[in-house]
Amino acid sequence: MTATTTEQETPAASAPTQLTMAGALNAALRDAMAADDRVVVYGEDVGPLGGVFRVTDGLQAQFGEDRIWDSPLAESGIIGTAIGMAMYGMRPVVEMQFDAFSYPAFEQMVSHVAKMRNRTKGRMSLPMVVRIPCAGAIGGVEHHSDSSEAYWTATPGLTVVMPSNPADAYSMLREAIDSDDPVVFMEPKSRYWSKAPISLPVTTAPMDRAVVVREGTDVTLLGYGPTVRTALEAADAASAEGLSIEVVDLRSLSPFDDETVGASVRKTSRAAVIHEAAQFGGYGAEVAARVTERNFHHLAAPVLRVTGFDIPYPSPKLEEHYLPTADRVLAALDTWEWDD
Amino acid sequence: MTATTTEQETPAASAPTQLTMAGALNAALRDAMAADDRVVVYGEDVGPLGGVFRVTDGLQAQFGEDRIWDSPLAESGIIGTAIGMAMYGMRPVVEMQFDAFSYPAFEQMVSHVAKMRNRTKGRMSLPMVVRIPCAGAIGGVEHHSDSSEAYWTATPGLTVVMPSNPADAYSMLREAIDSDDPVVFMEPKSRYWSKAPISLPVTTAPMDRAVVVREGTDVTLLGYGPTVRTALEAADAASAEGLSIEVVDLRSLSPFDDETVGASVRKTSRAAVIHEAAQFGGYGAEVAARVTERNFHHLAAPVLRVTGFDIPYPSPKLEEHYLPTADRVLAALDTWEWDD
Amino acid sequence: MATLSTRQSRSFTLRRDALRAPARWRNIGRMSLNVEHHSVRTLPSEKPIRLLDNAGHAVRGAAAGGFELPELDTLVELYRRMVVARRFDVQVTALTKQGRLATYPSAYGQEACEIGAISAIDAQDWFFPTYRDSIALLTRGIDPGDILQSFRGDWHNGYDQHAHRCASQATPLATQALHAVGMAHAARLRQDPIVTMTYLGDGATSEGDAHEAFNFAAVWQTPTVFLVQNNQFAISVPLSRQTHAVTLADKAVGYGMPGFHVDGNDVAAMYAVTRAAVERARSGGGPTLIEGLTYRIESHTNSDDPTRYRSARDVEHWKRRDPIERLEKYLVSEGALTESLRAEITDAAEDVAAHTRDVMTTEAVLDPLELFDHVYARPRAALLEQRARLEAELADAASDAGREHAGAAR
Amino acid sequence: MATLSTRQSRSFTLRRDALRAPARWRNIGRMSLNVEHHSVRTLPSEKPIRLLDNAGHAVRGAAAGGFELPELDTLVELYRRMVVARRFDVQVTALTKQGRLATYPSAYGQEACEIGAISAIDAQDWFFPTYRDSIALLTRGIDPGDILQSFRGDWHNGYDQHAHRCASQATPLATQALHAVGMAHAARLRQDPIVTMTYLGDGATSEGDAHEAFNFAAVWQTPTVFLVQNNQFAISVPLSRQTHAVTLADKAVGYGMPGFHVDGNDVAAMYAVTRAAVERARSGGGPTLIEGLTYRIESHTNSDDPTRYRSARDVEHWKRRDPIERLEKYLVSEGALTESLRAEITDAAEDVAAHTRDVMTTEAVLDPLELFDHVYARPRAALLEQRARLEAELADAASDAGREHAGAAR
Ligand SMILES: Cc1ncc(C[n+]2csc(CCOP(=O)(O)OP(=O)(O)O)c2C)c(N)n1
Ligand SMILES: Cc1ncc(C[n+]2csc(CCOP(=O)(O)OP(=O)(O)O)c2C)c(N)n1
Ligand SMILES: [Mg+2]
Ligand SMILES: [Mg+2]
Repeated sequence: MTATTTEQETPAASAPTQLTMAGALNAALRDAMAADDRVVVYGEDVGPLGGVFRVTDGLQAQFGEDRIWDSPLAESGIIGTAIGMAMYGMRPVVEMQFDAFSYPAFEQMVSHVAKMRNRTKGRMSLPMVVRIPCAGAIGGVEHHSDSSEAYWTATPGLTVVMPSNPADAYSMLREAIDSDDPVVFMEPKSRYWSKAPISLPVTTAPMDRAVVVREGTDVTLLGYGPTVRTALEAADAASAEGLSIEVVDLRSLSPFDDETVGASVRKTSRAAVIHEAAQFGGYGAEVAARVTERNFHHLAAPVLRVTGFDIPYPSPKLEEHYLPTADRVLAALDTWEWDD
Repeated sequence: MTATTTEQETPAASAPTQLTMAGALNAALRDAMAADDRVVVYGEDVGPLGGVFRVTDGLQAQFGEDRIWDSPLAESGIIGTAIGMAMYGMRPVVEMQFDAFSYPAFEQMVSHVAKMRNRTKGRMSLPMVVRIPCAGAIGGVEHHSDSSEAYWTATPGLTVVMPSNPADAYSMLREAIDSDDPVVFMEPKSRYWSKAPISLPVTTAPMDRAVVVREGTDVTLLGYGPTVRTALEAADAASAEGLSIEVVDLRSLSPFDDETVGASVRKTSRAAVIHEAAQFGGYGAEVAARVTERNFHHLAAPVLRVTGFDIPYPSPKLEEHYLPTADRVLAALDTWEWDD
Repeated sequence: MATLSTRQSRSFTLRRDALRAPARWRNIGRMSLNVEHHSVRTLPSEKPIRLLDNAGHAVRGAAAGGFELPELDTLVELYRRMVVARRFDVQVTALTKQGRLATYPSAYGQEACEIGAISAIDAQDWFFPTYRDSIALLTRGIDPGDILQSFRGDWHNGYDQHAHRCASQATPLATQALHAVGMAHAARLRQDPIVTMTYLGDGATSEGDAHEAFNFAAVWQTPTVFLVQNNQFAISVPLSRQTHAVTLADKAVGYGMPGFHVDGNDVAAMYAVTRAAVERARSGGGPTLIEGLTYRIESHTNSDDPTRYRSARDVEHWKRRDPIERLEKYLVSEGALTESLRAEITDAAEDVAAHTRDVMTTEAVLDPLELFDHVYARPRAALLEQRARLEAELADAASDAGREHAGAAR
Repeated sequence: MATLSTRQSRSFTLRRDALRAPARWRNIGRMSLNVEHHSVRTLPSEKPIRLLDNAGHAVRGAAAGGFELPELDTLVELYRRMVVARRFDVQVTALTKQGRLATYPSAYGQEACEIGAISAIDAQDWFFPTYRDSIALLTRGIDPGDILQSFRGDWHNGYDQHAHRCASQATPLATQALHAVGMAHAARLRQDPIVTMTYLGDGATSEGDAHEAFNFAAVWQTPTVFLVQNNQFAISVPLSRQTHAVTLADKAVGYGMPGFHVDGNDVAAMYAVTRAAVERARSGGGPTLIEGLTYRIESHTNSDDPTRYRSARDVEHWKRRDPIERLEKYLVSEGALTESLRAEITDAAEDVAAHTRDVMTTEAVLDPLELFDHVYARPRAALLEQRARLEAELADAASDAGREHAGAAR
């Protein structure tokens, strides 16, 4: 549903077919590798296995081991060598298997990936993409459902994006690979198998723009990745009660599209941001803070955050109690004074 | 000045002497080691050298190598072994030499230090302290002036505190070492040599509380660590112009003292938070978001953030342009509509 | 079945063995933090140390690396443990296929490593396992239900670490090795003669934390035994993409510690070598790195598809090197495996399997509010607020359900 | 002085040497990603390889490790480079004491490592240095002013990496080693026969990234030369707290790559061994780990106080093992160091020192607005807003200053 809203037709597009987000990502990698032989893909299990989520399925068979291969099991090593490859002029696309397994690479990410271009006055840029299958809601055991976006968005120098649907997944990954800036490309695991009809190659809105995926007048819900669906569900439910909800898919977490979001919030005068990560210090804090800073006198109520609790992500049997749901979103809206 | 405001006299206190923050931290470590032989201290250069900031000066001579020693140069190793020590029942206090050099330990911090107690339903707690000489304004070359607090505060399970003055430094470090929760203890490097008259041992407000260090009626400035001084300078300058500024020293970054801050903001109806770190995704976002959420209808203006720019920390010759100053704070307050 | 752990402990006679360490270990330093310890700088044997060959014949001479075959009653006990462990493992894999567990990493085929090494530490020693080492925990006396709480998805860790002196099963690779080193060092500072043992996979040796753990252990001379279970795959990635070293035990050289390359499907060798390393560690001789060369017969976890990256022939090849069958052949040839003993062991194994089925087919009663109770020792106002909110939600849901139920009943 | 780099490049005759690699390297694999390479599993010599002893006599036989003394003109050129480097280093330390630099990590005493190794790579090769390796960058032809921009505090990195094929000087320890491996692998994928060389400190070998770099290089068989400059201290921490290995070169064994333990105060040995490693790497033979055993004569940086952790006697001991004096003795004994050559070298060194003083006593004109210009390739609205704010601030300050100045003038 969101796909069709953000999709823009391109001339060479094939007939639409149902594609999962994992399939769209796979197609994006395939097309990027075919289009530019500087694009190489590596990480843990991306070769013959095709990645633990099968996003790289079939690519090694097609492109060979010099273009896509399994690296030793060491995330700092993966990011560190990708830096060296990018310095040489390649465009490495590397995979961190889960958010929590990107942490060993934190130093390379923060001290080099984010800082190299600035350090060298732009003489050395790092055109690399770090793919992170992200967030939870897949019944994963500990360490398999973290949300790491706040770590990356707090780091100047990183571009951080998260698609919510197959068309964006394709379009944004192509754009990320073409970008001269390093991009943290976060893929919501729980949406990997969601489908949409797509004609490839598809070009949606630019990767740094938010998109209004549903129009409304009373409230703006800001979601990204897995919570765009949550927002849409809440909007559906609320419309039954006569509340008109606008839903914005942020898409780009860093930079933040102040323009699109601001326009929506100034129209509705109320906003809530939804994410899976814990609330305290989460990305929603930045969203709430900057939306408020820039639109304070248009706001009829505080920007709300509907998020995970301030606890480590729970075990599978309890995650349903942790995850923000459409019900929680609606309950949160109820806490506002609705006197106007 | 702030010291006397937060200090509470204890009966056994010695006569006040001028003490630097580094000296107060040294005394706290010394007293904690003397009081509890489970307290051990290690890290890079903490032994004969006494730490690159001399915070552990003389401790190895006094307590011997079995209580304080130089470890191999590996931060993940330091945190990882400290976890094992804490599991055994010791109370390790380890040093990360600078914020940026804690990043190699990020996985151990996020995936274990923060999660162990919850993982084990409280059966295994990790009473350990990770000291981080933090932030900038000391003319340090690249990687020596990062502000890492947003990474830690975004991580449920971590307690994060930052003293701004010698008395708090002593009192909070003692409390952190006594705590059964792991504590990230951040020490603003630029304040290491600031002095205050202190009678040791000193007990100031509990480590999880914010403290009003200067009373005022028109605006609340929220600072922590190095920016408490900035806030006080701004308050001094503003009082000359007839503006009455209240200054709150947050002290505890996680948890956040909603009560003290809320009371101040409801009184003044205006607030700004000041920090060195970049603004986007910084800790100030959480402060602004939660203060707004909880006090929206008391606010006459948006909560402002006066912070570093959204860029990597600059080289020494340019850092003055980056750091938030009292002037910038005052300029920010000027952006508010002051029609009341 | 609640007696499993006690029963296993009671029959645990292994410690009485006076295993002899190789001569080069005799001259060990005494435990003191300031003593200079001799650095070990010997290349591990390229051929894995082996005390029983695949046909179940005792191996002597150079191939045994100076180690001696454990006594027969020790081998019988190791056999019992392996059989029980395998039965448990097979049972859990079956339950996982039935959807009773969120995931389960099987150690089928790795029993010689898993059981040989864990049997070499004493009750006061600590074990730092990975997700793959459930059967070692079982052998250590932890109840199947407690081990499997995490894989069932109830809570991240289900057993009392202090009671069993077993850390939780680490998922972030190689991280637990540092915990083992830290605890060993703490104990040493306290003159508490415990040993810590940790298991790592071949893939995990590539992580920086493995290196840091080896190095800290060697520099601090901690009483730590590292067992690298080289099952030749890290999920789908074969050993050749993980290291260019001839053996993983070779890494020990770079830390100045002894390294042993052992046939990881020979439980006699695994037990003898790890036991010697434990004794060396306990008497102040510092850490040891042991590689057990074995094979992961099952898929990585239930969600894996090994047909994508290895051939059925390879798996068959390794099935013919089964660690249990090997020891069984030897015990039979020695006349140590009577029919009654066999029956007793089978019964014990079936008991464990039955108990595992029982606990895993009973749904645990979970309290969502507990999510907030263990994050911090010191209660936090914000968490109490969130807890109250969830409590209200649950109450609403319950009363909704109650109304619906009442409605339905009417 | 702008001719320093060209002059040095022109007189760079080292590459014409046909240095012979030890026999065990002859049979190297051809460059192809899918070829199986032979794993090297030889213990480095415990005694450091040495071609010139401290008295300046040539060393032959086993102690030379199969390497041959470079030709005389090579040694003269290495001598020249060391003398220039030392003069530069002493000059910068003096300037730092005068407050002209924010910090400066001196390599005084490490010239044989620094200059020997960097002289072994060719123009097309890439170098990945640390903060300590300014004199290697100088030798590589980078202008002192550009090298020192970062230490003066102007900008984080002051030279064009592509032009000199030198990465920026890494501060986060061991991180740059991975960059070197990554670039080498990329080049190899492109059939571009470059070699990457990286320097690490003894302390840095403890970091996880060092391990991951060694391992990736060995598994991928990248053309990378790792030089560990073992100057025996990591700030205040002595080698004995850093490793329990007999030599740091021993670590190579655990990665299946060749390791060499070299006298790091013997530039002849450093050059010969690194050059052989470079040739091996270039011809597809994979990475090499070389340890140069040396000593840091100066403090860690200007803000360090080495009297707290080491004795003056130790420093004196090592001063008597000066790498420049050693080579000088040999060259004199060979009659290769004429007075006119000496004078020429001294002049060159003084030129560099004078140029360094010049550039470091001229304040750079910095534009604070540039802070916003290089963070991203794709401009960001929020950064442009912040830039505009700073621009307004600066304009305000300038007009305030202008008013004050006008006032003062009146
Ligand atoms: C730091 C980290 N990175 C990635 C993973 C994902 N992962 C889980 S198991 C595994 C393979 C581990 O292989 P090995 O160490 O050989 O152990 P085995 O599973 O074979 O027992 C991977 C990549 C992880 N758990 N931790
Ligand atoms: C990851 C990291 N941790 C800590 C530091 C702080 N630090 C800078 S230099 C240094 C010592 C390094 O010693 P060594 O590797 O031997 O190099 P040397 O300075 O002797 O050349 C330390 C601890 C750092 N730069 N990076
Ligand atoms: Mg494995
Ligand atoms: Mg050193």
